[in-house]
Amino acid sequence: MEKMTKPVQLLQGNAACARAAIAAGCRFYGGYPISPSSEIAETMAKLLPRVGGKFIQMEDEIASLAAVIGASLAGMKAMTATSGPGFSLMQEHIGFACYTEVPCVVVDVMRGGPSTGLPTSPSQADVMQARWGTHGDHPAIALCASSPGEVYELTVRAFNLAERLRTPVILLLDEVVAHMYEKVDLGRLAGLPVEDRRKPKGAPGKLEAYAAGEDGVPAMAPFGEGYRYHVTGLAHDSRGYPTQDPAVVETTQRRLQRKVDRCRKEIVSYELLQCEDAEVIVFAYGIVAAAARQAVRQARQRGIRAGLFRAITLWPFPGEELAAAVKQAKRIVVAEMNLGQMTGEVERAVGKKKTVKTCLKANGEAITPDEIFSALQAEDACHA
Amino acid sequence: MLDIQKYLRLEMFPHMLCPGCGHGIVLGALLRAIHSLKLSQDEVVVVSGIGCSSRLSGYVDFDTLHTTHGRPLAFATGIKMARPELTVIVITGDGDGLSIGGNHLIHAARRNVGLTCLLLNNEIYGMTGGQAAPTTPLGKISTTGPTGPFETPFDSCRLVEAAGASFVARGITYEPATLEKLIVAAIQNPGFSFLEIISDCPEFFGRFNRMGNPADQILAQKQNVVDAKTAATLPPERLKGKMLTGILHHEPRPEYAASYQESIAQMGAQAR
Amino acid sequence: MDRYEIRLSGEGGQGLVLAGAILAEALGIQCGKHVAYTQSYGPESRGGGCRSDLVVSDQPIDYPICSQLDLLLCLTQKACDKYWVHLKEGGLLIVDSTRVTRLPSGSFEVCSVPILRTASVKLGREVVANMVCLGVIANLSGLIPREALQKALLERIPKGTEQINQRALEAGYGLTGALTPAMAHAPLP
Amino acid sequence: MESPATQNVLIVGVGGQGVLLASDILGTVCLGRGYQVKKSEVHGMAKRGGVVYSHVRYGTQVLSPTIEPGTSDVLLAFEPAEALRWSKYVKPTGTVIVNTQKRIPPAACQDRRPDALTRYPRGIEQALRSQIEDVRRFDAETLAFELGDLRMCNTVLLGALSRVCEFSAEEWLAAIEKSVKPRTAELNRRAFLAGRSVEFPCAEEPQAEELVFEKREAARDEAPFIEIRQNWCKGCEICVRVCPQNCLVMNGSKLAEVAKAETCIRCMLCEWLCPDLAVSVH
Amino acid sequence: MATTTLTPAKELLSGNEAIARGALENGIRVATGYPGTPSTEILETLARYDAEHYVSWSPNEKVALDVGVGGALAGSRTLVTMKHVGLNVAADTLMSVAYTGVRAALVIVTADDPGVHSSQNEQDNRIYARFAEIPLLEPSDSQEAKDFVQQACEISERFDTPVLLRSTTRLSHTKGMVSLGPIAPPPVLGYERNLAKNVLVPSNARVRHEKVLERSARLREFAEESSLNRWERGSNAVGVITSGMAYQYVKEVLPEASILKLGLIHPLPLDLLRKFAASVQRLLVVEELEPVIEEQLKAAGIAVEGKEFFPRLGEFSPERVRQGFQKAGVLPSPPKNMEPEKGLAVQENLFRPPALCPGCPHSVPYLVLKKLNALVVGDIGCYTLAVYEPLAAIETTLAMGCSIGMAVGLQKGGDGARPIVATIGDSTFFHSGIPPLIDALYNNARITVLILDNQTTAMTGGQEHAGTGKNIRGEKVRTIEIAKLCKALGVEHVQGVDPYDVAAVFRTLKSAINHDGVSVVITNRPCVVSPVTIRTTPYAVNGKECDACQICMNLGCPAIVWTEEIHQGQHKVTIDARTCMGCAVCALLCPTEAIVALANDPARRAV
Repeated sequence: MEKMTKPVQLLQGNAACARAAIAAGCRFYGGYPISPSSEIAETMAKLLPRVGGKFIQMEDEIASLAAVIGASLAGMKAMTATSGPGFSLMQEHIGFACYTEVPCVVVDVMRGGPSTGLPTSPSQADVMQARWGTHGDHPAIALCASSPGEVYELTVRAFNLAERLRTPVILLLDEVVAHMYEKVDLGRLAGLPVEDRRKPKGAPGKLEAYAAGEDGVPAMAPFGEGYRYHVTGLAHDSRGYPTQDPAVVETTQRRLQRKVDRCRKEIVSYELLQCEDAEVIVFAYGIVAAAARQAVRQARQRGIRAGLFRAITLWPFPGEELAAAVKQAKRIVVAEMNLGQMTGEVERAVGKKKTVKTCLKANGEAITPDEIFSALQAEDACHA
Repeated sequence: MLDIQKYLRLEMFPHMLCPGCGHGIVLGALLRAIHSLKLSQDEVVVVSGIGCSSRLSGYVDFDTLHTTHGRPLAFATGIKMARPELTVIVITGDGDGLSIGGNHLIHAARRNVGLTCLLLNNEIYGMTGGQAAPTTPLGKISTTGPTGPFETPFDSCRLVEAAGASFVARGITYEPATLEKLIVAAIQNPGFSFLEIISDCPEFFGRFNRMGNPADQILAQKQNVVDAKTAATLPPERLKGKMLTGILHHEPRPEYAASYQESIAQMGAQAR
Repeated sequence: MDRYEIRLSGEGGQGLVLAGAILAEALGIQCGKHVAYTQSYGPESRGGGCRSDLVVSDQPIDYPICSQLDLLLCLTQKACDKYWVHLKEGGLLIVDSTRVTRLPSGSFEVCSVPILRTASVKLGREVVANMVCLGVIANLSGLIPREALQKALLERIPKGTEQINQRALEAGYGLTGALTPAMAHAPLP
Repeated sequence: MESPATQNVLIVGVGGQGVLLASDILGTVCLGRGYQVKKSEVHGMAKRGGVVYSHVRYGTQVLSPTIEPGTSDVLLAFEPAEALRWSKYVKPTGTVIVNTQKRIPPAACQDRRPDALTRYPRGIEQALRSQIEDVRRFDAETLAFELGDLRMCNTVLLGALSRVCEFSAEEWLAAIEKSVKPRTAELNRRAFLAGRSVEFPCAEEPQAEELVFEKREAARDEAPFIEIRQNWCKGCEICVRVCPQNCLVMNGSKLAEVAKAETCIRCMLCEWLCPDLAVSVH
Repeated sequence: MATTTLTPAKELLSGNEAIARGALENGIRVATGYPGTPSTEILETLARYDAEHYVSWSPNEKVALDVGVGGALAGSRTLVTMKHVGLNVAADTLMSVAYTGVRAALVIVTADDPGVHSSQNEQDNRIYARFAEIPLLEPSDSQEAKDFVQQACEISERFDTPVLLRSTTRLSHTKGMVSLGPIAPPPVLGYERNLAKNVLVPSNARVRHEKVLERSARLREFAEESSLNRWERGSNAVGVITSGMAYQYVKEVLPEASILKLGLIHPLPLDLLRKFAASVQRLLVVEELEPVIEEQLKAAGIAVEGKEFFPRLGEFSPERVRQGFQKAGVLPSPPKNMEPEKGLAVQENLFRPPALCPGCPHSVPYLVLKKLNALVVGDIGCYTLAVYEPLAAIETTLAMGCSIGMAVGLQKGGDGARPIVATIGDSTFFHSGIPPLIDALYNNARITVLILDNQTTAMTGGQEHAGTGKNIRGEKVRTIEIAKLCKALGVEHVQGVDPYDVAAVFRTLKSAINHDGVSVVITNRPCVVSPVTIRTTPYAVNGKECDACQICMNLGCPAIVWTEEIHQGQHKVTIDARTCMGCAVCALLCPTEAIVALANDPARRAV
């Protein structure tokens, strides 16, 4: 308890995530061990009961997210954490949570893949899975941190967005960020605002559980408090009852999209480093952005007008913001620890007039500042 | 006399199950059981998976959760953990609960989390049109086992008992009053309660296997069962090929969510 | 101070992760520097190898991964063989004199000391070799004030083991007592 | 007017109780004495739960094989209601020996409606005593069961009969041995002797009760009302099939319909077994 | 029971046993018949004797008589037995064999059923004797029953005529003392070719009819002298002409009267009767059922009284005969009976109709047919009892083998509103079910024939038949398989079903009913009481679980009765373990776990 209250602490990324979750009001964690995310579960197992929360280790990732959704329906802020293979298993329930509008936070600590891949090595190859891993259409919100301190901040934000918009929010970390220790100023972060889901107004009665107002987000009643409503993964109407009426189905689909779209500005965040006059701008996120920052400094020292666009929100993709940031730049280097998953998004955002190069690495090692520096120098892409 | 309509979402009726589907009988028995336990509608949560049986959750006026295929127990575990005071009832089918959800079933049993799991076994995949299930008896026809499966079906009760459930029972839809009593006993058991209910699928299983109309099928149910108390007194040759019904195993042990809650209290923390 | 990279390497069970954490705590929290501390994980650690990396800087650290080591501690021959190439020009290699017998040569300084034997023979507990390491590193690198290290140590070790760990730390200082930080850069006899 | 020597014994019971074997044995006993014997019965329904009787007449000359009402010396009844049914055949000075174990025919319970008579009366003992003084009632079945086999009941009753007939125990036992399977001879011997040694009255006499056929009482005042929500019913036929009272039928639209509400006994099976929750019994 | 090994001088024999004994003592070599209460035990008794004679069950009475005629023509004394209605079946042969005559004796036993104890009517077969112009003998006790067989044989051979020997239920089933004689080995006269006598082409028949009338004349002469008719002199105030069992009642009730006891009922000894009439002041005929004697006497101009005092309906008894004499003023009227009304009410309410046995395999099919709203055409057999509540499924019962033909007619003439199901037993099917099934097929009827094959002739106590694989002596013989037979006839839809499997019976009957054409369903469970008792572990009711729904009671199983315990206004039930056969059908029907098998039979204890 003493440690929790010390303002500045040396914290591991995963531990920061757990601490932040509790600070954000998370009181339920359901998970299944998988490297390199396990310390989140371990920390939650230790800390949650101390604040009256519940930790449960489920039999697999599918069950984990199911339990999380169940707990959330019962009124608890809830999360799970996993890594690539487990994240794949969770996809169905991410879709379920989207469609049934159950707030929850899913942390994916990315590791080398595909398949079992490189369990203890970093990767960024789940970014598209975070967007398109489920079937069907629905909006996705995914945040990506590049340091333990930011893990803390984004975890809180993930909960806030989930609760505000009644939707699952994905927090993408990578092995390096998850495992590294940094000084984290808990004193400062304690002041981060915490949002809670909106409960229906008035006494329990017949609840039109999925009737939403202007913001497209229905008020959410916890189970067990007399509202007695139905939740189903089937296409449903505003009462929550299954329907196949095309008009009703379409209305719901559009509302789900709209409720996120209209908050896009609040959701999207990014960081710019010396972009104003940059000729070449690195697009990076997560741990790669840390290397990129060093590379940009190196480049500037060598007289290259380099800049960095660090995406913090990956989904919705900060396309407009990127386009604005690279307006004056000639070249964009997309650096990511995969074979170019975000490159397409970047190309789409910046338009055909810009040269988009890549600095890609998918072998389990982190991209180094030198590698990005080389890419900044070179006309051609650097495939590290 | 109980007017069952009190517990129904009337606007959802008539329900979507086929004529004579045994699942509707289970629904009635469940509601009567809840009524006889004097549970308020606000303290009951019904969770179901995917399949015909799992559609039942939509028809009852409680907090209801119709989840994904095979996973209702996991969802329910989250609910029970979050609110141990609620009566959480899980309705699943043989495919949902034993095939895709088999892992969740054994773990829920092992964990002894306080759920009442009603597994409606109609020996086939009904919703998808009559494919072989892990419970399809040897030699019975299905669309994916046109000559009958060669796989031995599960005895779900023995499976779940072995997995550590504190209450295991089996009922049949032809015995609605007995079924009601079994459901009551299952709900009263504080830990994980498993009740397999032999139900009928007239539309597929019955039709494929020439079992006559729904009324024929329901009458045929008792042919295959012996209640456990009687079975204990009968010689083995009379039990050949028979399934046991009634309470097959009841050994209460600490319930997971309550135990967890207690440990929280011991830490001096305040729950929720 | 600009970016300074430290790697502690050896094998599982030698306590190098904890040592790294104490070092990070001491530098980061006690000395107020920026630190980024990472460790090796998973099969690598079970396979025998163990590594913990620390980046220290007065400025915020852009990139948290070690690539050009200022200080490399190796408690096994295998670790030494694997990592010495990452040593920066003019860097410092500290090895255990009993386990590392084939020393690499390059434009760095090497310090070979009986860390493990000191722990097992002198202190009677081989598990405290990590604290001996910390003493050696603190003494030779001159990065960390003694008090900061002691405080960080108390912060991180299990209760009841303070005395033996403190003694081990002192032993580490003692092992290289003759060598001043300045001298550390001189080749040892 | 009839031959004073002719003795009449009427043995009555229910199919399956062994009435005919008992009368055979009595006939054999009489034959052994060199008496004329006639023994009359009607086969056919004997195994079908129906009434079984056997007239046994013996003496120096026997004409009619059947006994006239009011002239039987002994009525050996294997069942109380049968004793009552045949009691008018017994002389007022005659003897009734009756096994007290009832065989209530299902037909007596068939009418399940309120107000229906249960067609098996109470107060049989009293009614018998009002006609005949010497009524010897005892639980022959329990005695037989305790000896090891319920089916020995008829031999136990013969033992009781032997106390009012002129023949010696030896004569009876010889006839029994001739008539039964060798395997059961010893058991039959014991059963006979057990019946013979019963002293009357052998047990506490029941309270005097008026002979009465009870009316069934309705469980509730209002008549049952079966409601079928036709728009919920899918016509699976289960309710029609299970209704023990056949209240329900399938109508022209192949949906369940109430045909005979008045016969409903509120057993609830239709409601409980309706998969569509379309049936309510109020 | 009569035994063969020890033959004491006297034995207690029933009328039927006595007839059998008579047959043995008089060299009967061929004995055939079809089971029918109250005639059945005659052949059964004969079959138990280990002698040279041929005994057989035929599929029906006509076949039995045909066999008998053949036996007689072959030169063997022959006995053919049947119940009264059986003679209707055999009447075709009877009427003509009366013309051809016999070679060796042909004695036909007709066992009538006054009082309709176990039949569909109470016809008086004495009339057949007049109809066919053949002699009829009527014994009045077991001794006579035996003795009359001898007389019948002698008359038959002396007058070259078949002879009817009439019994009644009371005679057949009453045991009396019989003096036994030696058993004679049956002689064989040998066959004699005689086309003019044995081939009834019209030209021969006309001649034979003449011979019949000649024979009758000779028989009438014989009757006047025969010792079969006995004048018992008594008071001349009242003379009573009587026969058979009625004779015993008359003797019992009016011992002092003058009695002319007739043993030969046809032809009547009219001269003797005139003499008797003249000897008494008042002449009464006491005859059971039809006024056969009375009318002939009146026709002959003899003044008699009879049916105005003695009922035409039902069986006689001493009290009914007494009442007749009272009515006639021969005996003083009795004092008014005390409280007859109360007594009547008790009798009416003491309800114990015969029912299908516990474990009877017929129950479920009728339970099902009722639920299927079928128009069930019944036949003759145990299953006729399914007419009673609660099964109450059968809507017609007429005569042997009628069901299938009637079903065809009901379908052809009906509105098609209800499925038409003929239900017929295995023995009855062999008896006379096959030709109508052929009719149904031939004329493309849309009916279902449910053959309740319990592998015995159950109603009469478990006789073998063509489908059981055994003959009357219990020897293994060819089995006529009903299913194969039906298929061979061309029935396309033939299904077997286990009648204890309620669902299967529903399923099978429904599919049969839905078949467009003739469908046959055959049940496969044996009778549980005949010829052997099939009793497995009994079932019991766990009163705690019983919901008093009474669904089990719909089986009409005698083992299931109410208890005193009431649940929701209804009696809970219990099973009488003494009578339960363990068929388990009630347990299958029970919608709770209330009906359970008992591990140990409580009715029996280890001895």
